[in-house]
Amino acid sequence: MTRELTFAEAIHEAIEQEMAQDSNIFIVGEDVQLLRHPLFEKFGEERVINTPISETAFVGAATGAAYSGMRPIVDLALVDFFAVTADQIINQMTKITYLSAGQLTVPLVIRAACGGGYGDGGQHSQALWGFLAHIPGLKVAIPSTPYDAKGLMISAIRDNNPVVFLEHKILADYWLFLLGGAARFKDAQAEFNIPAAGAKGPVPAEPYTVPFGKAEVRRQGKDLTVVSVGVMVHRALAVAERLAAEGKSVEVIDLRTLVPLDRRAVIDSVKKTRKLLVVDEDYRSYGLSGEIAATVAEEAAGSLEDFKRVTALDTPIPFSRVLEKVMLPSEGSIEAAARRMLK
Amino acid sequence: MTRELTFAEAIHEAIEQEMAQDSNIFIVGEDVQLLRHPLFEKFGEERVINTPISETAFVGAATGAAYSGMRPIVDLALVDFFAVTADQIINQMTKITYLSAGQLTVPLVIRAACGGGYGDGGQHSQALWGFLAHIPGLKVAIPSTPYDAKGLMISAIRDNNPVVFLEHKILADYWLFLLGGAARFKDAQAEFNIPAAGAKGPVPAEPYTVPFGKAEVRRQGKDLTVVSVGVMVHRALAVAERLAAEGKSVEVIDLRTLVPLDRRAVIDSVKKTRKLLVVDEDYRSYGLSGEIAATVAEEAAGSLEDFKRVTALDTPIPFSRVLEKVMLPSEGSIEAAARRMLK
Amino acid sequence: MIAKDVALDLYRRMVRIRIFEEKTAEVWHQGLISGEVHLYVGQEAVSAGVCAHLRAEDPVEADHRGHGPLLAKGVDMKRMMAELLGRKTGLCQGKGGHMHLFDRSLRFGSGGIIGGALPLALGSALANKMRRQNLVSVVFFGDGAANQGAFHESLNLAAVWKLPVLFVCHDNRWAVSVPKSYSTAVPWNAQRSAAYGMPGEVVDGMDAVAVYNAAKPLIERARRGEGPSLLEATCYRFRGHFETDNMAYLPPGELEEWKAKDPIPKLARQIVEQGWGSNQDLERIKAEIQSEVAKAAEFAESSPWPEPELASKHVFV
Amino acid sequence: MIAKDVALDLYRRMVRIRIFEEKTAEVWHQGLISGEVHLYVGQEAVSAGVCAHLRAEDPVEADHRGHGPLLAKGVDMKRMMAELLGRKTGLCQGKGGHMHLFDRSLRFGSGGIIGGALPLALGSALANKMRRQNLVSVVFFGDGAANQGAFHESLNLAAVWKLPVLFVCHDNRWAVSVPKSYSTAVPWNAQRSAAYGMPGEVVDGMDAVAVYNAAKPLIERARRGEGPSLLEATCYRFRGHFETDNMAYLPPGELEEWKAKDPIPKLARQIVEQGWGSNQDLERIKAEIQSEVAKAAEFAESSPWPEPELASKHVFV
Ligand SMILES: Cc1ncc(C[n+]2csc(CCOP(=O)(O)OP(=O)(O)O)c2C)c(N)n1
Ligand SMILES: Cc1ncc(C[n+]2csc(CCOP(=O)(O)OP(=O)(O)O)c2C)c(N)n1
Ligand SMILES: [Mg+2]
Ligand SMILES: [Mg+2]
Repeated sequence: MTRELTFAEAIHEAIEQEMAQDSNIFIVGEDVQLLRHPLFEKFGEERVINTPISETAFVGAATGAAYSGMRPIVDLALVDFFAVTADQIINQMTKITYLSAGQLTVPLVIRAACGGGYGDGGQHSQALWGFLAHIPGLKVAIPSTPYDAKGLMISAIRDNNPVVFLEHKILADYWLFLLGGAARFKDAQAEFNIPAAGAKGPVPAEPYTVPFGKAEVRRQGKDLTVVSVGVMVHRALAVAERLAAEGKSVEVIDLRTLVPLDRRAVIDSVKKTRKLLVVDEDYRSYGLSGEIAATVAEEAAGSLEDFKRVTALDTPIPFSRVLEKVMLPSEGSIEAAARRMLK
Repeated sequence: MTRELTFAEAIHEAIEQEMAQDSNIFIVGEDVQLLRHPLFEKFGEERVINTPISETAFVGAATGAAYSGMRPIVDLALVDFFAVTADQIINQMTKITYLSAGQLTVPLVIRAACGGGYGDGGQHSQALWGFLAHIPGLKVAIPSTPYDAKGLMISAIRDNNPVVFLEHKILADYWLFLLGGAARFKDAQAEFNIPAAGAKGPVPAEPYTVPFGKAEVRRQGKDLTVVSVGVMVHRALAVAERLAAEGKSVEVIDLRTLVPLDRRAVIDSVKKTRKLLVVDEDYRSYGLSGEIAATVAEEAAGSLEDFKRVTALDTPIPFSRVLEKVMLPSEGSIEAAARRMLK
Repeated sequence: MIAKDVALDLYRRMVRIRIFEEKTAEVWHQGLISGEVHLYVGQEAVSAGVCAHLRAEDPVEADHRGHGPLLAKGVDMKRMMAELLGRKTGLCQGKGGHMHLFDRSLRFGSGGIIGGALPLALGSALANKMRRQNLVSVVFFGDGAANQGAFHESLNLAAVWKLPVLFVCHDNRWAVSVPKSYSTAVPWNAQRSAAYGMPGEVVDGMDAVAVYNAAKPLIERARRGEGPSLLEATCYRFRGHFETDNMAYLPPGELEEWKAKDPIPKLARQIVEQGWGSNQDLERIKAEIQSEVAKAAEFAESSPWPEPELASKHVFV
Repeated sequence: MIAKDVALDLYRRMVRIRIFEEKTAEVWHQGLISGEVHLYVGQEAVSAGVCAHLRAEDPVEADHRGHGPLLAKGVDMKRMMAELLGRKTGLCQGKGGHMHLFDRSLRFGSGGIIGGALPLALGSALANKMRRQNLVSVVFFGDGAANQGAFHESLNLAAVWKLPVLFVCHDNRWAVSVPKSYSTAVPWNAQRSAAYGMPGEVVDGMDAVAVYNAAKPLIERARRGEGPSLLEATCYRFRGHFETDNMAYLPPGELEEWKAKDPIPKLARQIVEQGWGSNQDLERIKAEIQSEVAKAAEFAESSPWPEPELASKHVFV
């Protein structure tokens, strides 16, 4: 049975269903008894555990619990806060399985909200998946629809390795209400350009998984390949729609996970279209757009005629929304780049 | 007047000369009164300041001192320890100038040793420049010769922005003695495959700068472009030498700084050779090799016939030297890749 | 006991914060300020009582709830409000916003990462110490921040280096929805100062005069080069964590109980009782500030947006 | 007072560490171990006195100086020495090495980032608490680690969650070349336990019996579910920070002064005086361990290297 759920409801359902059938799963983080109140009501304070603002301690504790037989879901609130606990993620959590030669495993999910577009300033709107995907031993999932949100979260919870699950604030409505004050606006959807298909969509009631490392072709096309992830997938689709009206055929690939990365999907598409545009909300250099370029160059250098990237600038994120719009990718900047490539 | 100095002596001379003529420069970090003993002797404890093992506190303190008029050099010992102070680097140090719209500036150098190849294990041998170069507002310098070490350090100290200066342990002899126990080995140079031209070389006595964002073509060639940084530049040169004997002409580019990145130098070379091999000691994915691929794809997609990368694997660094040799790039793996490309 | 002019100065500083913050809330709800705002209403006595001792050159660092310290330090409200609205005329030309307020002329900075400001305060103090300037750095943070590693490292290092720093902890009992009583293993963070061999005091942060008197010796001590100390001020955020906080997690009656201790009427009563001023005097102060705030809001709302090119400036200088 | 068998057990644990470490030094200087080694010689009484109370299922985390705790917990020396030599037969098949020793059968782990192990110890304790197993997690770290933010966050969280953890601080006076007296704002880290409302004690870490007696109630307390505590043991690293440390920074005489307190002869004297055992008994123990260590070294040196394919295994499972 499939119903329409919001992006946030889909994630909630995934966690609730998994927690109900595996008592080793617990949630730990700041304010989780508030943010995850229905889960707190259902599973109690033993399994939905509030913490002090001590990310190093509770992320490390989750790692230790994971290799001691539990399956923690760490609620990091915003991905920006990864920096205060970076050592526990970069040097502990993701190295222990390897350095112990598989003696210890770390089945753990880090859940964090990411992304900008609502004017929250430089330390609360970052994407940062370029950092996370560069860490060996860490999987990175970034859903763009409610269906994927549930399926990827269940895959993340069932995975026996550390997984970062990033939910974009433009898709997870409760974040826009809490941090963006969405309720203030008569038309919040317009105010934040919320993509309908990302914020709400059909989700099967029963548990299911969306496999890691399997990109989704959101739109078929033959003239240009656009590769993206998260909210920007919807921005790209909107642009493709507009260009289709002019007879231009744009293929849009949603990576869904950065680690593992579905290199094959990107390569096959580029072999067909010979043109590649990467749209990335993270900082431009030394990140996702580069890895996609390298992937194609390694396997299909010959077939790549044109490559561009529309990304966040290599600058911190400015507060003023007029500047934020310039700093982050937008339908405008994506369309401009696509048009140049389709000339 | 130019003398032969070791890599470490060159860095020391740069700092000593700059400290002598700018009393705002000071050094702060763990064990600096030991590690930088000659500077401690000369400038005293007011300007060579030991710290507790509190990287978050002293890196943040250095940032605060920098925008309060001082010019700190933070001695982080090993770049691996960046993770415990990542927030101070990612969210504070490198954002303050931008978010304050230039009201505050942060003239600061982070000096850190990096790199493996001496069997020191997973938390003490990392390169990590892929992370650092992904941070907007941070410059990244990685010298490969004593000449560049002095010139880049002086540029770093005189820069009005945060700069990370990475000295590779294979080049900075004192690190190999301290951490690798080089003194134990009859032939330390062979034990660690220390590149002569990197460990010791001609250095002018007077202060001079090596500009940021200006790559150096270490060897001219026409059949293949190899782009690298740090110790791997020397590995690439050794391979190029060998291949030259067979009439194969390999161009070797030493980037010297990752931020700013001399994209022009890479593009021009690839337009000539049409083949690009990136050699990177950092983790493979979402890092340097990708950024180089994107740079070429953006500006010269048409002229790139073949692209490969020889990098550290996407795994933590194993301790056993037989495994470390497999995990890190080596002359063997570089040569194999180059030969495939030159077929 | 304090002098008349001090009392009136404290009153003025508190009213400045209160009226500015109420206006900020109004403007935020109109949708003119994007993102979060964490208002200082209820905590005014803390910033007023501490900043009354500071010189313009004394550096101050604050957290996400930083409007109070900045206003108490005497910021130009026009440029502050313009920054909150993301305008070109703002303190940071709109690039910083509510959580990143920087005013070089006041040596003021703030940030949104909990605990992130403490190490920075050590830096300005270290610079001032090296330059033999007897200035004092003050850093304001919350009870929640006292459980971040940065708190521990910073207090220890400030003590080891004997830096002129005053650590001011707003003990407003909550970190978003998590009570201090749950997250902190000891009743008072001031007790933790013993772990760093520095003085630590708890003061009633709803009483401006008490804060003023408690901060005085600690700041003077730092100015004399005798090192850092920790001041913990009990207070309360009347408007909740941020403007979207429904405060459903609060125990019944707690908010009302604290609102009854409102520091502004309290000081007003003292002033009138002590004969330091009349109700008319106080009304005059309020009126002055009301118009200052109104002008600031007008200025901000009528200010231009930053030009798009600004987005790529100031990454490197 | 303690029982005879306890005394002999402590003696055996200490001698195991001492002889193993001396062999490790020898092998390291021969160039058979790559990178750094941080040896435990001089600190034996601390691990021996604490681990004597532990069960195999009690989790232990250690830092870069982790040989002592692992040996005291009863590791198979063969596999440990093989790991130090980077061989396939090692605890981690050569992937971990000296600073990353993991032994699942003993629930032991170690790492090289200062302070990094403390949060991990909370995790095993949390898991055990959730599963109602009355096990105790012990984490060993140095005086230098006590100035890392992770120390503060971990002690506070362990107290808030009332976790069964014993925090054991090796106070060996030095963090590489930086003296504790310079880096730590208070004389004793044990005092800091007051900042977390947990018991904190200082014990003579050169006296195995003293450590044993001091650890006993703290571990029993944790096992009863009464929460964490901090034990600070004064001790000294006779061989310096690592094998390349010339110790030039030491005050003259300090090393000799501490060597005079060597915990092994000290316990030997007690044993003989108390009539718990004769010198011959002690010599026999030494001889047994000497041959165990010799066999371990032989085993390690004659073990195969890991196959190259192993480099890319175990990233994900
Ligand atoms: C490192 C970090 N973790 C979490 C957050 C999210 N956050 C913002 S404010 C806040 C509560 C802070 O509480 P406190 O320090 O007591 O200040 P108050 O809001 O009570 O004034 C939290 C958890 C953050 N900004 N930074
Ligand atoms: C976060 C971090 N900073 C710095 C280092 C480098 N380092 C290795 S051991 C050490 C000294 C540790 O001192 P202590 O904790 O007292 O342990 P001890 O060596 O005295 O046993 C330092 C600074 C590190 N490994 N990790
Ligand atoms: Mg609070
Ligand atoms: Mg020590």
